[in-house]
Amino acid sequence: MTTLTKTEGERAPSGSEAFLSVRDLRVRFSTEDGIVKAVDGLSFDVERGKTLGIVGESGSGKSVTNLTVLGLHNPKTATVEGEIVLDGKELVSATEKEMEKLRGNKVAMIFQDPLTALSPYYTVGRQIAEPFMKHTGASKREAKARAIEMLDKVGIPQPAMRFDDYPHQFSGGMRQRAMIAMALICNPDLLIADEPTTALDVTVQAQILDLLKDLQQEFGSAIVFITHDLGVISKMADDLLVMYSGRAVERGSVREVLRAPQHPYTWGLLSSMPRLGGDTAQALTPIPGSPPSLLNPPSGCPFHPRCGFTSEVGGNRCSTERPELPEGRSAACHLSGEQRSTFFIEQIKPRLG
Amino acid sequence: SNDSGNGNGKDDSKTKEDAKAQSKPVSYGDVQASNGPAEAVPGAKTGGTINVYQQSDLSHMDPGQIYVSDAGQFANLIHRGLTNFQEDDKGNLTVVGDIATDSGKSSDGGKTWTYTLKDGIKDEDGNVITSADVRHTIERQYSKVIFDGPTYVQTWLSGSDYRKALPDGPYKGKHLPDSVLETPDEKTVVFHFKAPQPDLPQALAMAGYAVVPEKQDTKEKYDKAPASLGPYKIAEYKAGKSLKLVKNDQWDEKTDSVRHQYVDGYNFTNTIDQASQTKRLLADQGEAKNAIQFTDSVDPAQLSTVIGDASAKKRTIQGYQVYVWALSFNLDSATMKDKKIRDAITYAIPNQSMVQADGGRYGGEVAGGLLAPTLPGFDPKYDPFGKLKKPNGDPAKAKQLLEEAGFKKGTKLSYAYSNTPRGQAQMVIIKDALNKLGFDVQAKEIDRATFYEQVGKLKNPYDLYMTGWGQDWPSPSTVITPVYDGDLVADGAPNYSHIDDAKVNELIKKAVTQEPEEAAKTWEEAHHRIVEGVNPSAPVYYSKQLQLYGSNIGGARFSTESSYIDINDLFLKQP
Amino acid sequence: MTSPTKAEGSGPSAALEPELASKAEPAEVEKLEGRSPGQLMWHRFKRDRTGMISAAVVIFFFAVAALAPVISSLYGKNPYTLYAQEPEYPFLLDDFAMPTGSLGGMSGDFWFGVEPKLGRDVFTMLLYGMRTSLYMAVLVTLFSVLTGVVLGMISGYFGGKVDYWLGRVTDFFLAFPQQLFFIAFMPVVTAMFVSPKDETPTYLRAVAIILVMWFLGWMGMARLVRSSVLSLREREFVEAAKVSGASPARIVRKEILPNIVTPILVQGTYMLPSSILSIAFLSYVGVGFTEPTPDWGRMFAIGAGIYEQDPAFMFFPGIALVIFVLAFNLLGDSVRDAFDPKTGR
Amino acid sequence: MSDKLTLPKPQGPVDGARETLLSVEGLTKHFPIYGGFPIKRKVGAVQAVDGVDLSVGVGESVGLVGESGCGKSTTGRLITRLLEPTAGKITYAGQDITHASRRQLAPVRSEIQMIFQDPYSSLNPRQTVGTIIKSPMEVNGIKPAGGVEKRVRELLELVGLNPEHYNRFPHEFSGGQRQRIGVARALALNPKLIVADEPVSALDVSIQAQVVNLLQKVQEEMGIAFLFIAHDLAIVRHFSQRLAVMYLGKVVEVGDRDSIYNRPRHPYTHALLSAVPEVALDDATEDRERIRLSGDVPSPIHPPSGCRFRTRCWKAQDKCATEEPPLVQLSGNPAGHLTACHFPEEPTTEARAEDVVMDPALKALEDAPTMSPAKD
Amino acid sequence: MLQFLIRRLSGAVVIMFLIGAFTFFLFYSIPQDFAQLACGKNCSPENIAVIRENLGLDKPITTQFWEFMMGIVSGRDFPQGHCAAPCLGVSFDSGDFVWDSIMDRFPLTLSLTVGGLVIFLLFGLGTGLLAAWKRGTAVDKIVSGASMVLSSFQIYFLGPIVLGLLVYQTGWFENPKYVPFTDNPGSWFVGMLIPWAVMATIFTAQYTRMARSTMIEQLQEEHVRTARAKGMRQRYVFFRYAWRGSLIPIVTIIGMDLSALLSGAVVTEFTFDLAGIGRLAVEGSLTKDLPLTMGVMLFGAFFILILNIVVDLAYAYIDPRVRLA
Ligand SMILES: Nc1ncnc2c1ncn2[C@@H]1O[C@H](COP(=O)(O)OP(=O)(O)OP(=O)(O)O)[C@@H](O)[C@H]1O
Ligand SMILES: Nc1ncnc2c1ncn2[C@@H]1O[C@H](COP(=O)(O)OP(=O)(O)OP(=O)(O)O)[C@@H](O)[C@H]1O
Ligand SMILES: [Mg+2]
Ligand SMILES: [Mg+2]
Repeated sequence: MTTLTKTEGERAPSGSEAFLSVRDLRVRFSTEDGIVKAVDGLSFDVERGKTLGIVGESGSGKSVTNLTVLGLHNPKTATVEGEIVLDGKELVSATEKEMEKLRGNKVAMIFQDPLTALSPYYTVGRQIAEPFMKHTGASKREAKARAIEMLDKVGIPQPAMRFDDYPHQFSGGMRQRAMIAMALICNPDLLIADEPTTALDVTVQAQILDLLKDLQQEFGSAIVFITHDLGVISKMADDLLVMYSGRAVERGSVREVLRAPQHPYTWGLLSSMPRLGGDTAQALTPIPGSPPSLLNPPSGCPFHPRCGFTSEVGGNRCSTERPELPEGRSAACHLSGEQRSTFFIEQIKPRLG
Repeated sequence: SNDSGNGNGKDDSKTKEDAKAQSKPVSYGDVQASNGPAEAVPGAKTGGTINVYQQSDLSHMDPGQIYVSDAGQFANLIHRGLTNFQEDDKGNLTVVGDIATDSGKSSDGGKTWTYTLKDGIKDEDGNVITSADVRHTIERQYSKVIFDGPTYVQTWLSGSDYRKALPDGPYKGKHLPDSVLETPDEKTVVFHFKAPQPDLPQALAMAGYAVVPEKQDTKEKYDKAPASLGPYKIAEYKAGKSLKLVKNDQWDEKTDSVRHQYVDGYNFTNTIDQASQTKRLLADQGEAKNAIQFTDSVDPAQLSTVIGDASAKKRTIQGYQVYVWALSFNLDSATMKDKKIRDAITYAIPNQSMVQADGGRYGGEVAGGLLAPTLPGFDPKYDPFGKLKKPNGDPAKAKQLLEEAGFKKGTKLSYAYSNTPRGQAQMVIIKDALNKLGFDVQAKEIDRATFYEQVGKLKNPYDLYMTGWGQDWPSPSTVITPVYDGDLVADGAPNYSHIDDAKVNELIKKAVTQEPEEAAKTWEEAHHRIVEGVNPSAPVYYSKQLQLYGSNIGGARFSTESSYIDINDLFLKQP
Repeated sequence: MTSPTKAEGSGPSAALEPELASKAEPAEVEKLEGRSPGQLMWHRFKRDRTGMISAAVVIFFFAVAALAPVISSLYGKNPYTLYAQEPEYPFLLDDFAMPTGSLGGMSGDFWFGVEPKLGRDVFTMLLYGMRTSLYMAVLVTLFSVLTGVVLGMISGYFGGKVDYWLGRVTDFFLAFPQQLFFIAFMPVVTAMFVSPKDETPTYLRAVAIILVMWFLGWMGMARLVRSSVLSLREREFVEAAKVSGASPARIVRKEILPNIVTPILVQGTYMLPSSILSIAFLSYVGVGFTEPTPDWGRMFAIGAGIYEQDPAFMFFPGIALVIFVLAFNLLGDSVRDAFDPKTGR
Repeated sequence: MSDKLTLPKPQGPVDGARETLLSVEGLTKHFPIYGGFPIKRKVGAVQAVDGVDLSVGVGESVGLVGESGCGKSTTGRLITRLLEPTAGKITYAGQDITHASRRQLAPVRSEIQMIFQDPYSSLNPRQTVGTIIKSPMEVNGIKPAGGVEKRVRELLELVGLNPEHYNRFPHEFSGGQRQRIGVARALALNPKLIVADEPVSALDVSIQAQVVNLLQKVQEEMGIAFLFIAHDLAIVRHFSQRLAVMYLGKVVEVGDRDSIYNRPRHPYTHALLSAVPEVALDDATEDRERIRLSGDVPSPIHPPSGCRFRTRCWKAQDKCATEEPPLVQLSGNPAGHLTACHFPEEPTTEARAEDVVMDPALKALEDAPTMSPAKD
Repeated sequence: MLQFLIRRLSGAVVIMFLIGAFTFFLFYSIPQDFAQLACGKNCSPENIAVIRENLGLDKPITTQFWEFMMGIVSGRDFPQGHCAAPCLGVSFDSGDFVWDSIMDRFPLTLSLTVGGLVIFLLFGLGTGLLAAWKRGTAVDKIVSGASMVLSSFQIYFLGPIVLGLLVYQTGWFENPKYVPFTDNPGSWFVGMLIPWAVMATIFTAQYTRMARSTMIEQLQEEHVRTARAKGMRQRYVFFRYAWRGSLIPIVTIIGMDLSALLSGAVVTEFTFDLAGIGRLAVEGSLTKDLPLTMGVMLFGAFFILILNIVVDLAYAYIDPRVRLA
């Protein structure tokens, strides 16, 4: 794990350094049943050459956040507030034209399900070459050459021949590689990978992760990596953001968050996870209860209905007051810092084995 | 002919006059009258093309196959026979020689008829027509090629199984013996009949006996591409769609005492239904100004507009059609056997409503008898059932008659009707009227294509049906004989009521051999006997014709002979 | 790994919000209990004003049709009497057999005027005509839907040879030029069922029309159902039923059928107005109902001929039909929208 | 395949006294491929499962892992008789059910149940939870004391759902809850064996944990045997006492949990284990081997000759192409640990001197900047 | 591909044969005498016999059917002359070769269809796409509303009204008529304009609704989102990615409409007094003209089947996942 140690201790998000900086992002969908606050005051930064991992329960707003960065939400149903600054440029207020220039060029995205995310109607080659032509003005032939090069790079055998294949002629792993090739063809400065390996099995997943890391090294791109799999995160990411109910509840470097998590939700995540070397006799400890409604989120700390530590906080603070997430390594919790480390060390850590 | 006519009409005042003109007897013309050219139409100009609106294609173009009116009207433009009808501006008809020099000379008490051909008669390719062509024309009617046309002359010559006399027609080199049909020289044709045939000149004037030149005869194919002798010839024909006629330069006006060649040609469009024809002619825009209705009439629904619009009304021609609509009783049915019941029904029919269903006062006129106003000797006052006084029927009288007959309420009556809008409307009326008398009317709709086939069956299961019949030429013989002669009751024959009355049969036998004057009296007697003595079918209405033509059409008039627009005198005011 | 949210979205009637709400507030469970997909749909539908209005119009039409005898007896006329021949109404029709007076003879006695030629009452003709049209269409639609559903399900569920042959049968029926077939064979079919002696009873005519339209009407539905079943039978709940030992009949009935109700319903709502139009078309070309059965199609046919002389006669059936078809189409769209949470409005 | 060397019924010696509940011998499923002209005929076959031997003891949980498409689900479906085996024999409780018809199967039906992968698609969206759970009872004519409804409510409670949920529809539940409904349905018939086909792979970690705990609970409390199919090795390890590793329609290695995870012998098992991403919770350096295979599993239509793994194996030799390795107990392995390999790996998962990286693209990338010597 | 074609075409032949047989025997299943129908005013038994022989009705039904079917393959000889290979017999009523009659009418039907198709595709898809592009806006609402209302109209309602307004009342247009394109393209165009317009109005509405809804559906597809994520222009995404996906349902409907129209736009033809295939069919069946009815039926079935195959080919072309089998 080459890059893991480097960032330690120097975690200091500041607008100047960050390549992508999201501030107080709020995304709301108006639906027939009411307003869904899919993202509710989220801030984070990503630096060049670094990977930010985002984990969180299903429906916690991970995908929406990243679609919003690319401006891919539907403006008719979604309202976006806050600030997204990419390399000094504000994106929330950017026009569609400006966004078109960025997408696929400076910022690229890898989607979760490569079968539905690739158009079935056009050849893989064409779909890969398109953004290159569009953003660099390259000719068809140049684009094709470049696309073949990219296919080769992501490990598709005989790329020149596979160029003219359709997505359905590719296996799952190959499709995902094609998606990656498509995302990387313009050497994007920011790569957003939304659960890129969920559809794949472990051996292929491992190949893809290695590939991404190596490509990042080569181009120095920033990566935002979304996943449910903490194992994958620990391999991929430098920094980690834990989301719950549209908000970030914990932030820090991967090492910090995974080894010394401070938020009860993160504890819950970690203890839910079976480990290869773990004790098989011991039952897993899932987080009790179900995810909150985004239509009608719980008052105060959104996690409080499922949290085992509310009684440790004085008064009704957990159910009335929303905990803030300070800058830097932090967690949005009413428990005090000491409380958190003691609880973790005394109650949680032993269970993690 | 069977139902190929549709109702239409005209002003009442004019009807009487028409009836007078249309019921005058025919006279036979001499050489003088038969010589061309025909009398010029005042103000006629030459040039231009007339558009003809038709709702369906002509059934036949081979003259041998032509029997119905639309094709007959058409035949006058391209075909010529031995004789033809000449009509003066008062509607008086004269039979004149067409390609023959006169209307025919009879000898041997009317059993032998001799015709001499005019000089200069050529077909469209310039071949001179000879007596051999006339013989060919008659003989080909014996072959299987011909099955639709009139059979009068053949039957008169060779009897009712005439086909046996010459099974292959002239096509295998055989001919009728000279004792039957003789062509002593190139110009002379002699017919030898077994009985006197005073009507021959009129029969020969039918399109069915127009000449088919031997050289041109293509048998079955001739029906699609006949050769012309008349003023026009076929330039282009699209079956079911359109027909283009152009001038036939081989036609010589000096040989023709009836036809003109004013316009350069005719364009038939055979896909325009009556409603559209009427709308187009009413609107009188563009090409419709040069257009005529040919054998169709004004759409009944639009009569009010046509009559109400003075400028349109000026562009109409009107007259009686040859059809009489009658409610035929199936005399073989048990219920219908009782004359009192037939009379009761006849009294009860609301004739006026029946007319309403076919265009109202302008579509027809309540009928007193079974002979049309177009026949010689028509008596407008003849009204044995009091229909003229009580056009909507006399239910009281009907009920009384039924009582006398010991009628049981709820007796089933099966009424067959053709499934057309008119048929349905009339069915509603008749059902309504008869149900009120206490009948249980079973209205049986018959597909319009098969209506006459079904009711023409001898063993048909129906009690009543509306039928129409029209003359072939202005003689009661062409009505009373086929429709009311008991000897001619057969499957498919037009004696729809199956009347077989000894007295009627006898009168018919007498009349057909009589000279026209006497015959007329015999026919009248037969007519009265049929209506009053037997009552095989209740007279319902005479149908009337109202046709519309474009504002640029000149010379339009009603033809007594065809009961359509007179096709011979038309020209374009501004060619 | 598919995230549950995603899987949810792919379901036909998934409603995310109540689910989440219920989880967050267990206290609300009672309130939300038993909120079936039907109820959800109803909820959605109730909020759709167009849908509600069109539903009201459609119901109105059906109610009027059902109550036609009552209405006409209150109104005091019927569609069969030739009023022009009744002594009370001597001047209904003029010399041309057209209604006297303006607007097709509209009057206090004859609200929508009188019919040309025969002088019947247009208002009651329209009412009774609606019966013919609507009831026939409902029956035709019902039969076609049933046949289509049954054959489609058999074809889709059993696949293989069954599917192949049913597919060919479908092709066969599909390959008939529909309009031509109607015209050519309506008389034939009628003739096949009636002895030539009897009056063809109206019900037989109706049966013939229904039969022909049924035979030529089920294929679309069969195809639709087949394709839905093809994808449904791969769903795991079908395997789950098989594992529990359920028979194919039970699986088709209990597991698959409830899932294709939506497309069937939607397709059905599209079929109904088109059946009405087809029936009207049959009468229009003269092979459907005959006099004196009141029928919209024939009113159209007559009306189209005289729309200049008597526009009212075309107007009433025309407008009634347009309104009904429009309302029904809108209703169909609304039903689909209500069933499908994906369509954003 | 040589029967003598194979031990087809490696009776679980874990508990010593465990009887065999289900045993499968030479189980084969070939899906025919049709083509040809003008008459369609069979032109080939997807050899989805090709001679699998497996056994499950009473109350035992056997894990089945392997790459995507290797035939795990097909095996599961064959055992539950959703598919008709092409060859082989399935014996359940001493009874041959290989080709039993639906009716013949009826008595056994209730004893073998299945839990499906996708918690959404395995529940009929148009049925209420109650209907879903009681359906199997209706089908099998089971009338529990106290009525069906009472039993359903008990089951709901057992799987940790609120009995009030009886009248709700699947879409009103979260993924974890839905999977519980699936479990309740499987339990409704008091089965002795449950085939669980990737029951948790669609769920996110915390929910996954809920479901695994639930399964473990029912297994322990009700003594139900499991065939647990998954590709997450950590979960399988957590849940199953014994484990079979499949590759391209064949079982390549089978054995006890500990012996497979700690002393794997087959190269493919090594590759699988090395690919599992693990959360590094402490600073201990990565001490596991790193193996990266290239490409995808070969097509099951034309599987490689001999050893099926040889095309992606770094140890392959000529012999592998000609001779199919039998599934045998290798020397040094505990009883019940069988491996099908001619050239087995060392029984350890320790990091090796050189990573095995067979993916050319990866290799190229890694070679370029870091020059890490990954050769083979 | 070739295999697919051969298989489907041979299937089509079988279906045509079955339809022919069905039509033929259904026609004979009711008691009616074609010879008597065909004979006119003087139906003497002799004449009927002649007609019966002329029409070949004296032969057994199966022979008649066989000869008819063989005529399609190898032609037949009639008194009128030789009827070349796709011989559909001779009309009972007019005595014309049915094939010739059909070919004579077909140019009109084709003009009507193609012209109408062009108009309603252009307008229908155009407005549909516009509505989808501007979905939710006033434009969308107007377009959808109008199309909904228009699609509820019928040709036999709209046709007379349009004719009345544009032709009879104002005289702005000539009556619709067919002039062969080869004769005079100008008059051809002018003559067909009103039928096209009326036909297109009703069809357009259907296509508008269709195009709009499938496009909106497609725009929600994930691969369309991917295309946007690549920075492709919105128009490009709309017309390449979403459009391509909408094609399948659209092509399906086009295929159905096209085959229906080619096998005879009965109502349109009657409304505008045009003589096309539809009119021919109606004439044939009203006059119980068996060969004509058979011919037109088979001709129509031919289009339906061929277009089905074409549509399937189009599927494979549009969507590479579709395999032809
Ligand atoms: N277009 C939309 N309209 C309404 N609600 C939406 C829309 N898109 C997303 N949401 C809601 O926003 C919330 C966040 O969704 P998001 O896709 O970001 O979750 P996620 O964290 O990516 O979950 P997963 O891990 O399952 O992918 C969800 O509750 C979702 O239902
Ligand atoms: N009905 C079928 N017809 C043809 N081939 C099939 C069928 N079902 C499965 N297969 C093929 O059999 C092989 C094994 O499939 P199976 O579903 O058993 O794999 P799996 O191990 O469960 O994979 P996964 O982990 O992706 O679920 C695959 O190549 C698959 O394509
Ligand atoms: Mg997501
Ligand atoms: Mg599987």
